Amino acid sequence: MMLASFGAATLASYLVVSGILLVIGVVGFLVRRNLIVMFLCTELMFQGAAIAFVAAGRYYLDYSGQVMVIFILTVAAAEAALALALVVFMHRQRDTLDPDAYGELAE
Amino acid sequence: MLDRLWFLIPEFILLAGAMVCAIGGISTFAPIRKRVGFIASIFLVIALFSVPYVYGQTDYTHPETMLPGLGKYIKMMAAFVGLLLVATSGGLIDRGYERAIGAGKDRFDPLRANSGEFHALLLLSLTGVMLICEARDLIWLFLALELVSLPTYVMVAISRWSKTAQEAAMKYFFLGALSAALMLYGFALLYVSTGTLVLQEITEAFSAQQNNGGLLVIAQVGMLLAIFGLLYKIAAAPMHLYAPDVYQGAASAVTAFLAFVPKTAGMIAIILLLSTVGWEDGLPPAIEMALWVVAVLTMILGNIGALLQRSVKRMLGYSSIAHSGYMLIGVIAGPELGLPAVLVYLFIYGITNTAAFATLASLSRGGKRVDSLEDIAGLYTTSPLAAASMSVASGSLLGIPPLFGFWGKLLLFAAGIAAGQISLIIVAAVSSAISAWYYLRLIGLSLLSNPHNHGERTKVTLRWPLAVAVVGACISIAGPLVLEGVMVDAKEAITLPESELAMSLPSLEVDDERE
Amino acid sequence: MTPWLLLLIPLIGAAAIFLTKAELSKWISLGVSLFVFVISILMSVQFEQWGSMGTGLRSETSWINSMGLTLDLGADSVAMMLVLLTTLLTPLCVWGSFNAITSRRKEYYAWLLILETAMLGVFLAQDLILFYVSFELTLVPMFFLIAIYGGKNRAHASVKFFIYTFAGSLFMLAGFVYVAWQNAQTGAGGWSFAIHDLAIYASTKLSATEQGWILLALLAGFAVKIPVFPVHTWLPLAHTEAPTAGSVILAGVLLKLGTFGVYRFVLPMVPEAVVAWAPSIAILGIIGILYAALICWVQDDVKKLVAYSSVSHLGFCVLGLVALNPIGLEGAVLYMINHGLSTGALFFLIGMMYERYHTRDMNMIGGLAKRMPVWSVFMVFFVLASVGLPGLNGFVSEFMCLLGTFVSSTDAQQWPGVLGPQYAAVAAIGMVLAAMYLLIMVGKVVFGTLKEPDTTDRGSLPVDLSLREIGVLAPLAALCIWIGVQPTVLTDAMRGSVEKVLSPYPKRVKEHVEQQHSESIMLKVPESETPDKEDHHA
Amino acid sequence: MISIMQSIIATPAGQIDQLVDIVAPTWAQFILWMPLISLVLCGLCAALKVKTKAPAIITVISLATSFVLTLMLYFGYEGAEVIHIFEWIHVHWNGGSFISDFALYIDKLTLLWMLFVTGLGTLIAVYASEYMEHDVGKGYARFFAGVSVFLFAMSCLVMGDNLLMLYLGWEGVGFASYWLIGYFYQRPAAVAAAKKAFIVNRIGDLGLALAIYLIWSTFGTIQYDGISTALAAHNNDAATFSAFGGWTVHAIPYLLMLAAFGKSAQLPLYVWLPDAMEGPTPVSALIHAATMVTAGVYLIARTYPLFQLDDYALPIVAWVGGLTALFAATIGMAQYDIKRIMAYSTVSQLGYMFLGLGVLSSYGAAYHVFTHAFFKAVLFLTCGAIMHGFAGQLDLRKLSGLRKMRGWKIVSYTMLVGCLCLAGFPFTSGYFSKDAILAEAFVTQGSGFEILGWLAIFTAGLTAYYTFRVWFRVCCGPEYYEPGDELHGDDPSSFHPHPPRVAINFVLIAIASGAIIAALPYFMDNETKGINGGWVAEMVHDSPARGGVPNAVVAVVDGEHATAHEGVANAVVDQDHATHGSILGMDPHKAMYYISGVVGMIGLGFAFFFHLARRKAADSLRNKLLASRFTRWLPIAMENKWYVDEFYIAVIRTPLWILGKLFALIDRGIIDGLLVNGIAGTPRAIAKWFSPLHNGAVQSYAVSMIGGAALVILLMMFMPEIMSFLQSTMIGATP
Repeated sequence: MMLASFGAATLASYLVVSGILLVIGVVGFLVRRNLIVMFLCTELMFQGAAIAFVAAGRYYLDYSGQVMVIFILTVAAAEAALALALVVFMHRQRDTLDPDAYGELAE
Repeated sequence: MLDRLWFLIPEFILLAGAMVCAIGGISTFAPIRKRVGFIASIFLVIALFSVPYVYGQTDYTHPETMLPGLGKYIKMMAAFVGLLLVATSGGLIDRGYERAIGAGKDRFDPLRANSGEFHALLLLSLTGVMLICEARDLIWLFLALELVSLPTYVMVAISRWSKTAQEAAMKYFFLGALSAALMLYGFALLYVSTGTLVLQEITEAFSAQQNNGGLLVIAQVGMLLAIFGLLYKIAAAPMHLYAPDVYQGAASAVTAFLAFVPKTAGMIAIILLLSTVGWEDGLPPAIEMALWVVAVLTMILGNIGALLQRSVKRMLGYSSIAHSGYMLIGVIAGPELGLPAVLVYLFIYGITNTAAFATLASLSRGGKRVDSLEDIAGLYTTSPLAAASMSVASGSLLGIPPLFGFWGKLLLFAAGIAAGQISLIIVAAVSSAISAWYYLRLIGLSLLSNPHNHGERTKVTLRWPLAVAVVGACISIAGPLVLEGVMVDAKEAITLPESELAMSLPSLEVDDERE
Repeated sequence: MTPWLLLLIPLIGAAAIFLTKAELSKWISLGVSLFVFVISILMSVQFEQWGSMGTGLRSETSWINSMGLTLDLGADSVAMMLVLLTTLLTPLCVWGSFNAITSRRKEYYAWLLILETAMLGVFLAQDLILFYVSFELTLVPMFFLIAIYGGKNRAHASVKFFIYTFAGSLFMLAGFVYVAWQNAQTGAGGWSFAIHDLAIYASTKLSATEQGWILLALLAGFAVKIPVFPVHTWLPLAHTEAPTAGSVILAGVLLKLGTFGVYRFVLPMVPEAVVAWAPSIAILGIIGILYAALICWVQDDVKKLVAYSSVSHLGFCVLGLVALNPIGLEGAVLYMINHGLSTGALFFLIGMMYERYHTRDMNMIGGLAKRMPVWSVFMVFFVLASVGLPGLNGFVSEFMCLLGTFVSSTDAQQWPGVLGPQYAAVAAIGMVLAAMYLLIMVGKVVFGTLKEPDTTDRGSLPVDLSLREIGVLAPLAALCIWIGVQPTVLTDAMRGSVEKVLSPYPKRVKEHVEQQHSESIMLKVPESETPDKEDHHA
Repeated sequence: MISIMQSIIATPAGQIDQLVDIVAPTWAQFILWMPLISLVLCGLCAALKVKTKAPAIITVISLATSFVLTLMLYFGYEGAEVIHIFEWIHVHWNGGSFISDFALYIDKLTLLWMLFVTGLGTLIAVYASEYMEHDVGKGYARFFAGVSVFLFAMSCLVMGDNLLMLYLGWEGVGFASYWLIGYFYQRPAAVAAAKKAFIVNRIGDLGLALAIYLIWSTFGTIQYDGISTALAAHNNDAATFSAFGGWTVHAIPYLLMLAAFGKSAQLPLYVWLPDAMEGPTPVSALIHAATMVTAGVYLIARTYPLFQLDDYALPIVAWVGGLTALFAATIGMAQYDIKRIMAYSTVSQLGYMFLGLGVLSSYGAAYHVFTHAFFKAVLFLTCGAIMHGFAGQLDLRKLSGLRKMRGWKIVSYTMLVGCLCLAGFPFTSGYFSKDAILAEAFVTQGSGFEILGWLAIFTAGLTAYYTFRVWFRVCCGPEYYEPGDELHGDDPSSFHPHPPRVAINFVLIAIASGAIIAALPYFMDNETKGINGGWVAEMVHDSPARGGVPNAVVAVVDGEHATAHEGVANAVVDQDHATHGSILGMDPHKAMYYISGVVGMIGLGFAFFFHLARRKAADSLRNKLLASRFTRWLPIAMENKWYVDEFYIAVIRTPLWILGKLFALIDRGIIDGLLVNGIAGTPRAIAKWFSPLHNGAVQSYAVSMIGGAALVILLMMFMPEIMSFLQSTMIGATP
């Protein structure tokens, strides 16, 4: 298998960064009290994955990783559109974007 | 390339259908607008009949996907159940709006009409399911999965103009995005660990890793993350929490859709992913254990959760969780018996579950859609047909022989036992027994108890969903007659490309020797 | 004649009921069930396997080849008898319900007919899955019969009945599938669910541990159905709440599905485990006999009393089943039939009383002999049959079960068993208790000073039994006497099948005894080497 | 009828032989079928609501036919034979069989019993046709159907060729007894008595059933023939029966004993018989005095060889019999209801019979059965006539001087005949039969048999006392009566006793004559050489019970009894068995004539003094006893039947009932409530724990999802480490 010139340590550092992004995204999603910020956190997670793809693609000298990133960005954009529409809906409903305000469906 | 496109003909048909629907839905010509559902069905029928033709052609060779036979089965199933689902949502969208226009109280405004986009999205989502089968690599898989889920978020939101629907859509979307991110990160780790996105090549990389002392940790974590992300789609524990809320919030027709389409997509995706590590020597222990835990939790939490519910849709939401748990038994059991059983089960479950939700969709009480158990009490007095189909569907979901649901469960049982998963089978048996309690409640309320005295009687107001319910009930009863055929198809769908594997494995060994 | 007739005609009848007017439904179902009865009589006349061990009435239909599922039907002599019992009781139940059912008549009679199909399916199935399907299918009509037409607490009773038996039988299914899978894995033929093949396979190839687990799994299904103490509590509830015909079918046939299952599956499939577990099963049976009998004594509700008496009576049947000798097993099979006749008739009688007085409380009614002499004669008659008065049917089977248990000792020459005199002696106390509670019941309800509820609404019923009601009871009474006097006809007819079922046992018991013997020696002399326990599986 | 009776006994058998010989003995089955036919016809009468005496006529005719057939069988008798009727329970399998056919075994023991069963049955049916006439149309058919059932069952019991057939009859007579005791089904006491009779008998039946199992597993057959063959093959040696380790042979007699004690109302199971007097009097006479209650004696006589296999079986029978005789006599002394007195006297006399069996005088027992059947029947029937005439009055304090009243003479004097026999007045039938037993108690050497003998003699004195207490009170003295409570709406002041008419009187005379004539067989010559003891002994001789016949040629005795008697010709003296007991140094057989005669006279004398000459003395004696603190218990206990019923209720019935209640509670509370519903409720309970998880908040869902996923993934990734950690701790824990 063909491997890139930069060493494994470097790949690991990219992965660490991507992992950190993921974790930040998760934590942000869990603790922030605003729907928009929460959505942005998921975007952050997506980007964490994207970094991993790019780094690994470079590592393996395989372009498919970068292709993947393009698609990730596209999908993220689509999701963003959807998210904003929903957020508008929600805001119209309760005048707030605090996710805890929307607990009508529960046990 | 042409080969590849040839096998995508059903998807193209649906795509075309989606466009026609989207355009037709904003036509100012009311008859077309009102018949968007009919148009969508036509395209679904065409797609359904195109599948055997497409796969029957010998001029084209099927691309090297993990499970080349999968497409035929899944596409037919998706098209068939999709047909039922379209009929279920018949008359749902824009009903009040169209009536107001018809009465001259309102004026047509393309921005306010949703019917067209609803059906377009529905077809798109089904297209996504079909595309998953053809996935050769993770990019395709990811895109197809997103194609399945993104429309569903919108469908939930526009299914009815109510706060709960929007809330459901919000929950569904946000948690969906979260889980999609997890899955994507899992894909990324898989890529990191193998250096390729093509599933076949991942398989080879994994078998090389296996030969060198086991899968890399990063590969295992990636696989688990991807699977957990997908568990959201199939509503399995611990990613199941959204399901009751969303199922309750969305309109019944959409709930039926949610309970089948994303579930199928997720299940196939999980199967595809797992087929890269293979069941030949058993799944890697970490993955198998994780799936075991998930299956057990899903069966138990799903079934006991349903016990407390007062809302039928919520109850069926939990039941849908439990069914994912049953299907995971088949996933753990592997390709010989387990995966065909999962495919058969998906089909059976899709029909019976649709029948159950379709019954609900057809009913209304005092102008409102029914939801609580109270609403369906004494249903037999006003609509014996609805009560009967509700009962048959519940019985089938419970797995009372000889209804269709039983056979699915039997196949899963057999697969589980053959895989030595006795403990899983015991859990499944116990939780099935628990599930009897709430399914019997559905049966009992609709067929046996007296209607509540206060308020209006529940009545059938929509005919199409009722027709779907009856058709579903009939299939549940008569299904065993065609079971053999379904089983054979499912078996064919899961046939691994042994020749290719056999060819690729020795070459690896040869490589090793050379080095 | 193909056995499919038996299964399909009631179904067609049920469909016909749905398509016609409600007034006609009872006549249609009576006609259909009588027709089925006549057919079954004709079949039993042509049945060539009376007395021999083979399976007659065969019909082979392949179905799902990839799983080896078939729709094979057939009946050995024991199954044929139970088929006759079923086809006899169904028209009687239909006829007996003419007055009792006033609302939702179509469904009622349709469910009865579907129930008949399901019950016959259980007895006729030659394929495990077909058996299971029929076994479970009986739950559904019964569930509806209880839940729609039952008493006050019917919802609880029906759900409990359903879930209890459903849960048990799921384990049974797991056991079946396990056997089939083992067979598919090691046998040459791939998947097969043929009862005959699997019994041979399981009894010869599976290890003792596996057999033990399978036994437990199967018993989980059958013990609930029989019902054996301590999984019996659904029965009194279901009986009390069920409509008359439901109780009759429940006592008459449905409980027999459990004992038939033991006869059909447990005994032939897992002999080694049966030998090891028989004492425990027998002890449960005995506890059931005495425990339920004492509970009967303190009941105020007549129907509950008879329901508990079923638990007690079937304890004898269980004893006969695990006695592992022909006399015990023949007694047990005979018991299935006899209990169906006499207890079924008792439920009819209680139903007839209930239709007139709308109560079953022994404190509210008494001395009915004054008011309803004919009813009283039948009541006393069937109570005596149930008590086991010689000359009537109950005696013969009870006697044979106990005798079988009694001689089922390890040192018996021809048919060694693992029970013995002590089991029979304790169980026989049940005879005294049965006399006690049933006669106390008769003493209160039939005899004594006349006591009736203040308001009695007989509807269109006469004070004493109508000709229709006599017509329902008379065939049962005649059969009670006939079996009491000529049990040999039945025992001769079932002999071949019974001996076939028991054929592996003498050897197994001897091995079991030797093994225990060697284990006890081992305990004394710890130095000696463990003998190869597995060698007899080869 | 009397002439027929006489001719049976007097005519040499050979004369009628030729008449009977022509017919094959298969017609003997009609002895059984006739009552059954009568049952069916009576049932028809009931169904058709016949308002005449037709049921009685049918029954009498069919029973008489049975009797005639029995006579024909007797005269045609040439040796024991089996008459096969049809297969009943006939189970045979590879390597074994259980055969219990519907077949008759005719030997002389059978005939002895059948003669008085069918004979008395016929007569009592005639009696009942008048006695029950007030019920014509209502219960008449039911009554005679019951009598027919009884006769059928009794015939099965006596004539059956195997133990299961005996069991059929055994339970059958129990059922008939239930039917007839409960005849007045609206009277709670009658219903309770019927129930009690059946249930107490069931305890005995349990013993019989277990005995049958044991016999079958020991001997491989339950046919009498087969058993005796097996016994002969084993030389009557208990040690050679090895089934189940050999204990079965010793257990059989005790189980049979239980059965016999139940049916024949011996300690401790006698309690049902006095209560059974709730039935119509003909029933008491037929079933509860003459025939059914002697079934226990028949059973032991029939299985006598089995009893001799165990050393203690017969002595226990003797002791139970002797003690029952005494015990019941003490109760009988203190009762006021004449029918109950007769009931206790029946229990007491049955005790004598068992004593006789126990002391190896099966001949004496059989003879006493025979005589007792007649004299007790007549006593009961006279009681019934009195009850019938005085509107149910049975209290001996409220009746007096009956023999002086118009129309009551026959009743009084037939009663006197019965009393004399029962009291053992010299040269009556009861005198001879009782002596045969009493003497044998001294002759046979056994555990405390001598004490038992003296007890029995004392009891004989008590018997004479209470018997004549009744007669002197009721039939002698000044004329006085009070009507009973069954006035049928008549005014008590205008009450007139209605004396019995033809049918009753005829039957009374017939049976009383029978009671007198029953002494004759004692003097009849024996056809069989080598035995003495008259006709009855000869009847017993040709049966398994011959072991207990005095001077039997083939003595199947285990060494206790002497086969030789002094002064008897043709005795085959077996020197080994020549130990012969004595009473006060005299030959018991001779001395007993005097001793029992004297004792009987003393009892009679006491009765005369207290109940005829100075009736107030009896009351003052009772008062004196009651006044003293130390003796007060005696009359109270005796009048209250020693509180045995109360004891049983307290010790057996109540605890069992409480247990039943307890079990019902356990069933509802613990098994159904705690276990079943508890288990069924567990999922809901767990679901409630998990319910807060679904609180509707997106972020809390996300926490659970992510947390759950992370937990599972981490667990899986560190699984090897966790496992090894667990393993190390486990290993560390174990030394």
